[in-house]
Amino acid sequence: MEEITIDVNYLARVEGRGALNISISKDGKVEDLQFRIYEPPRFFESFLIGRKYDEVMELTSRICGICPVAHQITAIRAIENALGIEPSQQTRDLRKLMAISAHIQSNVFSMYFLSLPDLMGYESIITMTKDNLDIVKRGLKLKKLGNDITDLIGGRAVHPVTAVVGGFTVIPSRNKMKAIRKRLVEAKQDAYDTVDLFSEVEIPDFERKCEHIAISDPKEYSINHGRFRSTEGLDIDEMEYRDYIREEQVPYSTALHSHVKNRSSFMVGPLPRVNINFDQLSSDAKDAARRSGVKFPNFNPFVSHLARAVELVHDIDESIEIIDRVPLKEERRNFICKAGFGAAITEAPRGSLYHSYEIDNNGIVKKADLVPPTAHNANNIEKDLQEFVLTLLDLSMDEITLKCEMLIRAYDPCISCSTH
Amino acid sequence: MKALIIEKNSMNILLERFLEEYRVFGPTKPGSDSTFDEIKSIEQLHLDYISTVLPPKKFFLPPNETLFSFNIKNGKFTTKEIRPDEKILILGIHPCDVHALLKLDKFFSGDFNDLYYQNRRKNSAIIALNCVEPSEHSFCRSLGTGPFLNEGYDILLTDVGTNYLIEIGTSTGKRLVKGLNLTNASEEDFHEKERRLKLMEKKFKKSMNISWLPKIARENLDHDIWFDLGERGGVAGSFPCLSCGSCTFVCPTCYCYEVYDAVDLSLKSGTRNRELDSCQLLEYAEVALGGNFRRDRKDRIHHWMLCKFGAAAGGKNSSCVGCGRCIRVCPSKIDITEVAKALRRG
Amino acid sequence: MVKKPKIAIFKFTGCAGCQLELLHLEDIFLDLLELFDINYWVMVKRDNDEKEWDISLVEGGISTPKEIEEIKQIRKKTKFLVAFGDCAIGGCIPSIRNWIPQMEAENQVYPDTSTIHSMKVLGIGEYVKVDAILKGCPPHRETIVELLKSALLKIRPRLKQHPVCVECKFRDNACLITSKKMACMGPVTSAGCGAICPSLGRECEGCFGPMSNPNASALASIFKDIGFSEDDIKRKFRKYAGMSSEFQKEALHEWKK
Amino acid sequence: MINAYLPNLAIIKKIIRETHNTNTYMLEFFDKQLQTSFSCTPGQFMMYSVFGAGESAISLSDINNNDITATIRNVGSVTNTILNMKEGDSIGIRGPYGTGWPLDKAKGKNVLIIAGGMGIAPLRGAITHIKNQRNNFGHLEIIYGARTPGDMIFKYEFEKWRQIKNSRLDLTADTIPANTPFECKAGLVTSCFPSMKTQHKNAIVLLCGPEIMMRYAAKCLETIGFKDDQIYLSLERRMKCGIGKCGHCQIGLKYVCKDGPVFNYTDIKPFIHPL
Ligand SMILES: Cc1cc2nc3c(=O)[nH]c(=O)nc-3n(C[C@H](O)[C@H](O)[C@H](O)COP(=O)(O)OP(=O)(O)OC[C@H]3O[C@@H](n4cnc5c(N)ncnc54)[C@H](O)[C@@H]3O)c2cc1C
Ligand code: SF4
Ligand code: SF4
Ligand code: SF4
Repeated sequence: MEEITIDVNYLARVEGRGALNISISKDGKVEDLQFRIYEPPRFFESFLIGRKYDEVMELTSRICGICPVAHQITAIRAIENALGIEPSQQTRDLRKLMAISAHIQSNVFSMYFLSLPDLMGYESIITMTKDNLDIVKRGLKLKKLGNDITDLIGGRAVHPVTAVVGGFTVIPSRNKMKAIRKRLVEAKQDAYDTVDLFSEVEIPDFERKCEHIAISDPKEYSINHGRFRSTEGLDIDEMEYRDYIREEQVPYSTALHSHVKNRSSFMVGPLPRVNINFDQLSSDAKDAARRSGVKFPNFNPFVSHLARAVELVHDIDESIEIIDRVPLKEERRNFICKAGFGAAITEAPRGSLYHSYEIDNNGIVKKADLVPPTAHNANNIEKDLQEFVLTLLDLSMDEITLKCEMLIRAYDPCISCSTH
Repeated sequence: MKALIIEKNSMNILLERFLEEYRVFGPTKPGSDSTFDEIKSIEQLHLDYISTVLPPKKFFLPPNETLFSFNIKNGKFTTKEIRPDEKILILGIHPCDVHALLKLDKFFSGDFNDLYYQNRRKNSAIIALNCVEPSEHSFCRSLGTGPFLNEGYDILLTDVGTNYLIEIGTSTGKRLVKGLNLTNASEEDFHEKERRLKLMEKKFKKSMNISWLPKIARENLDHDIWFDLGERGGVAGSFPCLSCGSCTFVCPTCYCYEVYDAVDLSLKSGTRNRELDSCQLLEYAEVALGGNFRRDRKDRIHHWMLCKFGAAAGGKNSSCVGCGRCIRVCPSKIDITEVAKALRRG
Repeated sequence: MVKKPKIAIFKFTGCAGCQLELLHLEDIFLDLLELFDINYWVMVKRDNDEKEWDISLVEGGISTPKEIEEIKQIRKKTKFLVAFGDCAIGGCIPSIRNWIPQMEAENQVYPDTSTIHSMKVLGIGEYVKVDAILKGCPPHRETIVELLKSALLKIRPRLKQHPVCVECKFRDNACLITSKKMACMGPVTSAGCGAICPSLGRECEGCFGPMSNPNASALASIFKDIGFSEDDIKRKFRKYAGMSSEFQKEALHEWKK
Repeated sequence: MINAYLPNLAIIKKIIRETHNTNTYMLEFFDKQLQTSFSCTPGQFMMYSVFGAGESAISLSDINNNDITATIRNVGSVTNTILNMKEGDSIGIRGPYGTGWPLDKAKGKNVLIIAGGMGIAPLRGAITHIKNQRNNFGHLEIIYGARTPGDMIFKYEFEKWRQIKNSRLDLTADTIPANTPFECKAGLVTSCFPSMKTQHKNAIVLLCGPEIMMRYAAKCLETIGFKDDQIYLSLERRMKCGIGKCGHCQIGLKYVCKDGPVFNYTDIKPFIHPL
């Protein structure tokens, strides 16, 4: 066979700037494979030092425009852990609703805008509008629903403003919540249709058993807190994260690569979440998953899309539950600032997100440590590609390239996050 | 006209009567940062308020309103006027704010009528409330615009203890209380009103001598104080002006507005709107090609103060009614009464 | 119908939030596609036309030598270049690191800094001529539409330059500085957001950058007067627009002890 | 009651190219009744609407016939859109507004007209008026300056103005590029003052141009004996309504749109920045 070199200088339909280089020798061996993240780093961990504890959520929000909510909530929880603050049940509920809304927005964006064009044979959602207007409209509608919920609770969809250490600066009004609830109920069918759509589209048949990790809690489908658990037996508290997860620099990428101590790379994201927490999904979401004909746990990274769709059904169900129970009463936020260390792990739409801070007596940050989902996944993406590309060698160059890109997009990497 | 009294805790009788005919707006919070909002039930109403953030001007000259819509077809345009015709009733408006409306009434008529403002005024009823507790910033007494009112109301309320004294100013007012089961006011009630006025007048902390004002407005165009206010240390313990415009937006007699078009995505139709503007903003006096007739902060604050002192628009009289809102809202603590005094002194 | 203007959307050092804000125009997304030919947008499209564009929206600041080259190329191929959001205008939040020595910042994050080629992060205007700026972190969706519409009509967009206080007053808010002694950046911050924060019980943090001709030093004195420390004040001005000439003095200011 | 803010449909009947960025437009109300009842005095202005772009104040640049004449220079949104219009296109107008030149007061007097740049636009009507009622006025002297000869408007009128009995026309340009076929002096308008015929006695001055030029001209006139109250000038300010409500054009006590745009110099002198 011929030597194969693939050079994708910029990866399209992913957030941020990354590239892919693969070279395969005549005898069908992967000589070199680099998922090259060249997005310039912004050094958040450096400039957070010297800032005040109550700014951290606002600053880290700017790590990512797609998942600002995840960064805010993680930062707030890490700071609360450092200060020893227990937020109220209402605050937890509203935070979860806000996090879910961001999941809806981001997952719909990933499914409909970033990956669906590949799966349906289009260049982009823009060209898709010609023949598939209904699908595009459905995607827009679902995405808007997510945004509008974030808007309502957070004040603004991109970089919300109301979530602060200890709670919220203002509680949304009952009437507006009611209106949103109505839209959520209506969106349920769209969510089912999304599950159908993604169980019908053809995905590559590729499986690679690797460690899947997500936070987990027996009582709920975890997003904002839980133990850090894996399919290989990892089961730790968020404060112990650094004892188990290691990072390494690779020369061709500005994103660090993660692995479990003494083990290999791992995967985080919707698929690991559904794999690990399947039992906690709402019953409708479980049914939808079963109806799709795909079995979980599942180790085909392309099933991530379907996992997102299943989560969408769950997200709608849980949002309605929260709206029905949250009392929406004004609360006071009282706490004192003191020195301490706090860590938190949450599930951002793209997977587990870790923040930890050390603060001094005046509330000034002394040390910050952040690991976004794509920094967790970057290593695993390469490992997947190494195996995946070998299954494609019969195809044309263009097709190999597209398929490799599709695998990357199945992870929905958020490159800005990874090089925070 | 005969006067009536109503027990304070029976105010819902009046409110219900008003609600039959009008959308009712009144103060919804106690204290100085109250706001005029829609009142649908008596619990929402806080007649014990001291001042509001925005004056009731917002009901007659809203911060943003549509003047007309336009449509372009075959190169020709048509316009469609949008006329406000809702019937509204402002409940609990203080004397200074009523006086401000009287000034605006005059301003928005004349050679050219502003139909938008006037229609709103025509469709409104004013239920005023005399002030028995001044805000620490107000000085209406110096300007003759308070604390008690004797013109410009349909109905006037005065707190006389457990009751409100109800005085009728117009036929609308008369119609609104007709048939309600209310007691006639007695001589004593009027004595009590008088007594409260005297008491109230002693409580003012701020004052402004209006006999100076025309002179100040004429003579102080190049006073050092404008430099102090604009750039340097401020006046009488204030900081320099931020040019944030807050003073003008909360002022019940400031009326300046901007006009702009908004087209929709068809690019064929849209609306012409107006939005309140402020002479404190840099863009206010900007003209094409980068020209600006009041580029310096000192010129802007100077323009505003003199306008309030009566140099512009208000004509001979001051256009300030002494409500004190601009003093309360100013983050730089600039106090118009102190500026007036300082100008007079130096 | 006239030819649709060609639009390109680029990302440099930033968070993609501005692009997301554009994508959050779900209600009119399809209408916009009717009016414009978006032919370069890596985050959304796989086929990107690199010839030339009528309008380029550039998100993100410039922080590597490679980015300087890229923005210069884009300028050459663009008729109307828009600095889309605070990062492209002046570096925004990432520019806080400009106050730390570069090596110190790098060492904090990377064990081996030899492969990192970062410089101070600055706005694109530092390297190329900019035709319009859309303030905000992120800019408000409405202002994005306003800018695009004006481009079609060939008129000047109505973009606000006055302070947040104006919008705050339109919403009938009591001032947080005077009533609650909160350190609100509203009086020096450009409007455009609709005074989101003060309306939701939070002081404005300044995410729309400086207004036209702000009196930053007066506000700094006010903050001091209501009990904020010199460090607090410095942090406030070293946030979204620490690189701007308007805030430079307050951001740098070594307050006299 | 009529809504003073509603513009009326008008049709562009004719466009005359003046300079690279300035055109003169002859307009007519679409509504015949409006057109026949329309009357104005020189120095007044109208508000021009371009839907989508906004509204601008533009002087009536002549009063000769039944047309509404406007000479518009392209400087921004509204004016740019107008410049791209063709004959037969429609536009929204309302007015006329403001006070005109004090032609009654000028009766029997020598009239000195000093214009800079676009400032000649509102003055052309006054010239036409004086020409039409030649016997009512004394000597007429017109001094017109522009940045370059190419920026001069109404060039086709110059010959007609020269032929007005008992009059004098003086043209000047700040800079004159080489090979300009056009005859005029080099220098600011005030450089024409030494050769000026009009003297302060029994004279009235009508002045319009950039504010800085007007201030300078007024100061020079003072030195040769003119009193402030002999000088009338037309001011420009930002305008949003044209009818004295929006506040933008306030200058001291006055509103440019309502009390002006033509003012006696004494009334506004304190509010115009000193040189
Ligand atoms: C009484 C009067 C008479 C005028 N006569 C003429 C004339 O005969 N010919 C002519 O070409 N121009 C004249 N102008 C100036 C003309 O009004 C401005 O050039 C025009 O408004 C610019 O508008 P624009 O939308 O094109 O520019 P932009 O710069 O886009 O202006 C936007 C807005 O700013 C305001 N504005 C900007 N510049 C001015 C200005 N100089 N004066 C008033 N408002 C301004 C307007 O409200 C306008 O809508 C006159 C102005 C006034 C006040
Ligand atoms: S100037 Fe100040 S005190 Fe006077 S009416 Fe206006 S806001 Fe009230
Ligand atoms: S709260 Fe902030 S934005 Fe609002 S008026 Fe006060 S200073 Fe201005
Ligand atoms: S109020 Fe200030 S911080 Fe909040 S969104 Fe507006 S500009 Fe940004």
